[in-house]
Amino acid sequence: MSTDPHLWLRHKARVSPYEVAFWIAALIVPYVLLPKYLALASQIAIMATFCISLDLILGYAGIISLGHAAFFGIGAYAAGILSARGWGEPLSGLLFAAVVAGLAGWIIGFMIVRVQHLALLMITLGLSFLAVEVANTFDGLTGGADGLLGIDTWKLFGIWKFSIWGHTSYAYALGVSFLIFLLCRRLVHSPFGLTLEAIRENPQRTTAIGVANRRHLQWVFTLSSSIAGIAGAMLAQTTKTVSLESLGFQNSAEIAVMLILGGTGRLYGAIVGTIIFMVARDQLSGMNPKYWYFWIGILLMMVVLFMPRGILGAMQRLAAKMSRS
Amino acid sequence: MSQLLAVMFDGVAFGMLLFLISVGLSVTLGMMNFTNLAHGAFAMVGGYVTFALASLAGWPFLATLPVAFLATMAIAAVFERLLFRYIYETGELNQVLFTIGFVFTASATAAYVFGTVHQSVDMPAVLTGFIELGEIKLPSYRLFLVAIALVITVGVVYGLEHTRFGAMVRASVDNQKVARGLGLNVNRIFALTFALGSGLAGLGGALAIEVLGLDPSFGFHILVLVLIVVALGGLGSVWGSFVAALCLGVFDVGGKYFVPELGSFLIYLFMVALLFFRPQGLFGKR
Amino acid sequence: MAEPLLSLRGVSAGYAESVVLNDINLDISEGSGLAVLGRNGVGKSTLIETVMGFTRLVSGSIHWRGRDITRLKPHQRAAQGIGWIPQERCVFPTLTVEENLNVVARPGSLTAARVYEIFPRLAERRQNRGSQLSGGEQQMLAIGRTLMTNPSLLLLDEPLEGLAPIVIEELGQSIAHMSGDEGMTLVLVEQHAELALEMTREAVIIERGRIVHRAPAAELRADHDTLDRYIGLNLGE
Amino acid sequence: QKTVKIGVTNVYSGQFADPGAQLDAGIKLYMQLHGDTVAGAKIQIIRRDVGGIAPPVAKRLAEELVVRERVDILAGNLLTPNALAVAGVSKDAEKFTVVMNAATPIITTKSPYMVRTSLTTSQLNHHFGEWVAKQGVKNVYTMVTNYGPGTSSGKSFEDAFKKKGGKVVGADKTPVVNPDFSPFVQRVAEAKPEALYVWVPGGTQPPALGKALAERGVTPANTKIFGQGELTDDAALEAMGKVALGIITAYHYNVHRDTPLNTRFVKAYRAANNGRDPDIYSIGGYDGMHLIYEVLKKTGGNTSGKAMIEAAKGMSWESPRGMMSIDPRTRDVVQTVWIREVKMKDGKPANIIIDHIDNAKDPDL
Amino acid sequence: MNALETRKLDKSFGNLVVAQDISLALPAGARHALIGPNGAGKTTLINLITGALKPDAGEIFLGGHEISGLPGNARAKRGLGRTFQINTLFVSLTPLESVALAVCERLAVTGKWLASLARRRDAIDEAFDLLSRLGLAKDCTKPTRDLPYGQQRLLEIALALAGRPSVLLLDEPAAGVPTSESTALFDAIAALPEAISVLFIEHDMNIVFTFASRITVLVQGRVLTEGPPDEIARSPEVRAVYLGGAKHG
Ligand SMILES: Nc1ncnc2c1ncn2[C@@H]1O[C@H](COP(=O)(O)OP(=O)(O)OP(=O)(O)O)[C@@H](O)[C@H]1O
Ligand SMILES: Nc1ncnc2c1ncn2[C@@H]1O[C@H](COP(=O)(O)OP(=O)(O)OP(=O)(O)O)[C@@H](O)[C@H]1O
Ligand SMILES: [Mg+2]
Ligand SMILES: [Mg+2]
Repeated sequence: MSTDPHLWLRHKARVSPYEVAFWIAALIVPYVLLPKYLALASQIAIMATFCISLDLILGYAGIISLGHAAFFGIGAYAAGILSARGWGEPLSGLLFAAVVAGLAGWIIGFMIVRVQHLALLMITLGLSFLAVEVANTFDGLTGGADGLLGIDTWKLFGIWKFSIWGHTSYAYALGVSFLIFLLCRRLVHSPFGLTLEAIRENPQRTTAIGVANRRHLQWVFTLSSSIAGIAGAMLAQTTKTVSLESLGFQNSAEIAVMLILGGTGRLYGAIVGTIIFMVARDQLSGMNPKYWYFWIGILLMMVVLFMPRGILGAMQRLAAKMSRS
Repeated sequence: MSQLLAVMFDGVAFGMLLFLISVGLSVTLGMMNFTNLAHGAFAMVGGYVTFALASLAGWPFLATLPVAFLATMAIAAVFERLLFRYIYETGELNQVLFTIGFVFTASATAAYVFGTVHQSVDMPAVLTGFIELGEIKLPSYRLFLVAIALVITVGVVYGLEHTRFGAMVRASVDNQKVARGLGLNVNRIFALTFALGSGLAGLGGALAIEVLGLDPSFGFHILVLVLIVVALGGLGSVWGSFVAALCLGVFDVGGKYFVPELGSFLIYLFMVALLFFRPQGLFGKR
Repeated sequence: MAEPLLSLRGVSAGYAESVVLNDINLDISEGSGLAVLGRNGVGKSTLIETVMGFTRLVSGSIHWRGRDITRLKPHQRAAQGIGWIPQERCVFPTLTVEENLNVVARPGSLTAARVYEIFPRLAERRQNRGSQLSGGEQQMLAIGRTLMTNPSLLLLDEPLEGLAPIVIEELGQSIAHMSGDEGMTLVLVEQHAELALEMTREAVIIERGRIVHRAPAAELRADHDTLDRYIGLNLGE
Repeated sequence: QKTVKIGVTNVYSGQFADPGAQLDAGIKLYMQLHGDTVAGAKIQIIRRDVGGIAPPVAKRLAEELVVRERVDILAGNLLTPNALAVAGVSKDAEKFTVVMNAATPIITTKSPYMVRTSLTTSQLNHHFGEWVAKQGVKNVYTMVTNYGPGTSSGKSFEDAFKKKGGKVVGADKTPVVNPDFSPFVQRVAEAKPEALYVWVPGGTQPPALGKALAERGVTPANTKIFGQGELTDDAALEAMGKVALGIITAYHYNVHRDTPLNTRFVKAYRAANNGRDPDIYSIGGYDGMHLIYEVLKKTGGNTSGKAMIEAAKGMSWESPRGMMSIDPRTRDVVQTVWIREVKMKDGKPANIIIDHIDNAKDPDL
Repeated sequence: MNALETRKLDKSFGNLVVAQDISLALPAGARHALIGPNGAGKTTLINLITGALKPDAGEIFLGGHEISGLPGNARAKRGLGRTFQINTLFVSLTPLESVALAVCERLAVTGKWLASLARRRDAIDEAFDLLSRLGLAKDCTKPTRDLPYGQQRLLEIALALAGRPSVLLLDEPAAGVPTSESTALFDAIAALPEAISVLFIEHDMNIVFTFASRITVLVQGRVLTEGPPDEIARSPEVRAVYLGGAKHG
């Protein structure tokens, strides 16, 4: 076994050929092989981005949240309202959403970093319910329960229209997701990323070596909220809809399910989980619109029983086994 | 004055309903530390047992209640042996995923068997209407809920929490490996506790039909409420859940009465504020 | 010779992917005491955990009073009379001292009162939760808790760590009393070879998962060369 | 033979599964009674589950129905936010689209190819408000669910009522998820208003509210109670018992209305659905299919959005609910608003029609 | 000026007094042992000094500056290093990562989220050196939870040393480390730069009397006595409450 520490660490952070292949496939497969699935593909890319934002705080920093959709929704409303009020340029809309959601995350962060475990879970959940109620109350701004009306997304770079064929949407969603993924990938292999994992493992010890736990946690929470906001904004822009439910519990719970399904703390788990969940739902509910969730339930239970570290965890184990034998 | 009393009583009664639907969870999640989002599914099972017996087979409502408890317990015991026991040690995230999957499946099954329609059951005459105490009218069914809740609290708190068995459950949760190594039959302890908690869930579900109705999404429906109760009560303390449910009921009903504009915010505001200052809940042991 | 209380025959065991113990053969007769010595990480705890049934047994078998217990679950082994004190104490943090003791109690001469006699400190802290004890108190509780199961065989994995000298002395006497007068059998894993050898009659030394030396305790105590070689005790100084 | 594909985006799972199932049963029944061929084309339904209020999903499913399944017509649309999302697709893809339930007025303005066969909230409540004022009621306390349909119904009612000289003496909004109405009812009981107007969504809430009203003694005996039809559906009536006598509601469909067409419809519906009665969702789906069939007959099977919407405009027919038509200008539903009072019939409380407002349109469109 | 000083620290849990009027002074370069019966309040004292617990009264000075009001991590940043009596490690990280993290924190780069850890050669080299010195190099890329207990104890110390503290608080560092290696361990500690002050808790009297230049005896939250080793060893009081028979004399 090699104990050259540099080699080992570099090996851990290297770009594997599988990764390259994955992203090339993500670009090519929908356009070339499955053009009729572009709408689904763009929503998968968007939700995967959202899922990655949750992985940052849950998988790496250990902040369990059942209310992350609040930030997704805030981003969606930010971009949506901006557009409904007359500024439909998508990229600046994203930026605006990122700032608004990030700011919200930073403020909520003061609270989040002070609690753990079940209390954390319930506080995040409670906050997201409150977010829904606030949005419902300010229906002049948000459109209330009917959803926000009048979103109009301008052409991307002034050239490509967001049409129902989904070509632009997918390129846009994939491009933004990829950039965000790169950013997160850098983050998790940085000293900051390692610190987050250490805080998750043992906050007592990180304090003893001088780490300001709360500052780090609040920062990653802010960043993660901002990314969730970007994902929400993308969904608002590509579907031209925003509703209260985007902020709500079900959305939060679903994204958590996708993350755990794929496997936490490895970024690709978020992506794989999202793909599998959304494709399974699309296919199953297409086949059986009334009882499809029976099979989703079976899928979730099977994954826990047979792949306790998520689908990606199981794949890694398998790959490790094969490479050894 | 009498109005205030009536509102207070409503709050207490609502709190007791909350307690009844969550007491099972304060056993499985609170005592066993098993993140059991399937609690609502077992509550739904109990609800449908009562519905099937009362509305389809014509049993009197009261007679269905013990059956709802026992049948749910039996079903839970079977699933525990088949499935749940494998995930006690897999971490809370896996438990979340698994139990959500279970609720999905249970809910689809219920929709298939009983249809999506909202079901209700006929109440016996003694439980409809109200009892008049001076100027206040106390609805009979609510009085009944309060009474049952008190019985269950006493039973569970003294039968489970402060006994050696209760300590065994907590010991097994604290450290399964060591508990086994010291001779505790952790599997059996967990199976029993899980079945008991689920049975209580079933009973709660049966009792809740009258107020909340029953349909295949019942399991998701009550989830948030019951989680709030258990979190506020504190893990490991059934008594805590009782107090939390009571406070929540009174606070929520009273709040809606005095400041109805905040109606839908109240429960969440209360929870967020309380947990922020007391993260372990009112009587949390973990 | 009488049937051994516990015997390990050709035992190889380990964890998920690694095999730590190799072909261990060991007989422990009733009423005796065995010291298990060795450096860090040679597999002493693994040996104890294998007796309890926590590791993955690759080959070999384990017998208790002549019966094959290889397939028994840990709690069944404990019920047979094997008492285990884990190395990392692991008291139940949410239980009070009293509950920690009573929760595993089995009938026998060792009762909570007796444990409080051995460790008066615990009696004072009776209502404290496990998590609110000092390190040494946790160690006492871990020992006391296992005694409450009234075992015939006591597996002690570095039990003296973190105890004040005066407590060690008293505990040593109590253990000597139990193994002498009450016929309890001891397996003692210790870093403090000297102490361990005082409390036991026989000793084995483990090195990389194998038993590399066995001798009567008294003999080994005098055999500074062997101790030096395997454990690195410079007793000569 | 040509097939005409109808893509139905509906809700089949979750909290709204039941109304979704009823709507779907309406669609099925129509096809069962009228065959699956029309104008020489075979009708094929492709169902998609939105799973709840989820406009992004509704929109994607509608897009996929158009792009992947190449449907000719979009239908279903149980919930307003979903219907609004589908409207965008309807407009872009130029597909004839039928809103079979969602009731917020503006929906049909969002796509020129959209028609509605259910109701609009203001259609019922505006006319109801005027009617109540006309009965000489002077002041009313309102209590509505705090979300879109509730608040907009309440507002239509209040506006019309106030315009006719009535006064609103109190207004409460109840949370959407509301297991306990008692504090709100207690407030009403103390205010002792002349009349109470309530709006709650169908399902578990009407019986719960009914019980709370009965328990607090807020009954027509001392307070006139008005509401939209859900309030006195059969389950709620059963829960309230005799105390419901005298509650007055406005609705566009009455299961127990005694006309040959309705009787036949109800009988067939029960036969097909385990004895279950049809409700407003069923009738929305049923009439939606009727409209599609008639339009196809008129266009001779031409499914272009333009041809179909032109054919639909002004179409009128007798439905089990009564006479109804499609307003040629707004493409929205025009129908009779029935005013019903709970009275004893065959020894049981039932909704008995006491008045009606014909050709009621949405006042705002 | 003392490297570390406490003045009249008080702390109780309910009615259990665990620290009362504790005033302690460590000059620069001190090798100071803290002994006392189980439950005397030794660990509590360390927790008070590091900020893991809040004292009911009293002050703490580090290098002459009051640190009583600072949070734990700020005290660590000012040069207060510690180990824990009961392993407090990052069990799913590797020793290499754990120590590298501690070094990074000292270099104030743990906030850098766009930099690559693998490129911090300085931190990695330093971490690896430290691990090698403590004999942990071989398994430093295994998850910590798979290491035997003794090695985990050594990692505790590595983590404390990585911060290059000016005052080092060791809570039974040698517990679970065999006598041979614990000697080596203390040799390593003894070999630390003169300027570093060490306060250590230890029940093994061989070690205490070999390495301590001064000893404080704590009993029931109070300082029973303080003095040089030979004086303590002779004290009949200390014998009665702590040392017991003549064994470790
Ligand atoms: N849970 C585990 N999974 C994998 N390997 C393990 C596990 N526990 C221990 N090991 C490995 O097994 C070997 C023996 O460990 P063991 O704990 O038995 O040593 P020990 O002799 O008790 O050491 P110590 O004196 O430090 O307690 C070590 O190499 C260790 O890395
Ligand atoms: N959170 C707490 N609540 C109540 N009592 C506590 C708490 N923490 C510690 N104690 C008690 O305080 C006393 C002092 O504990 P401390 O850990 O400081 O002892 P110590 O001197 O380090 O002993 P040891 O040598 O056994 O480690 C103990 O009796 C312990 O039971
Ligand atoms: Mg060991
Ligand atoms: Mg200590």
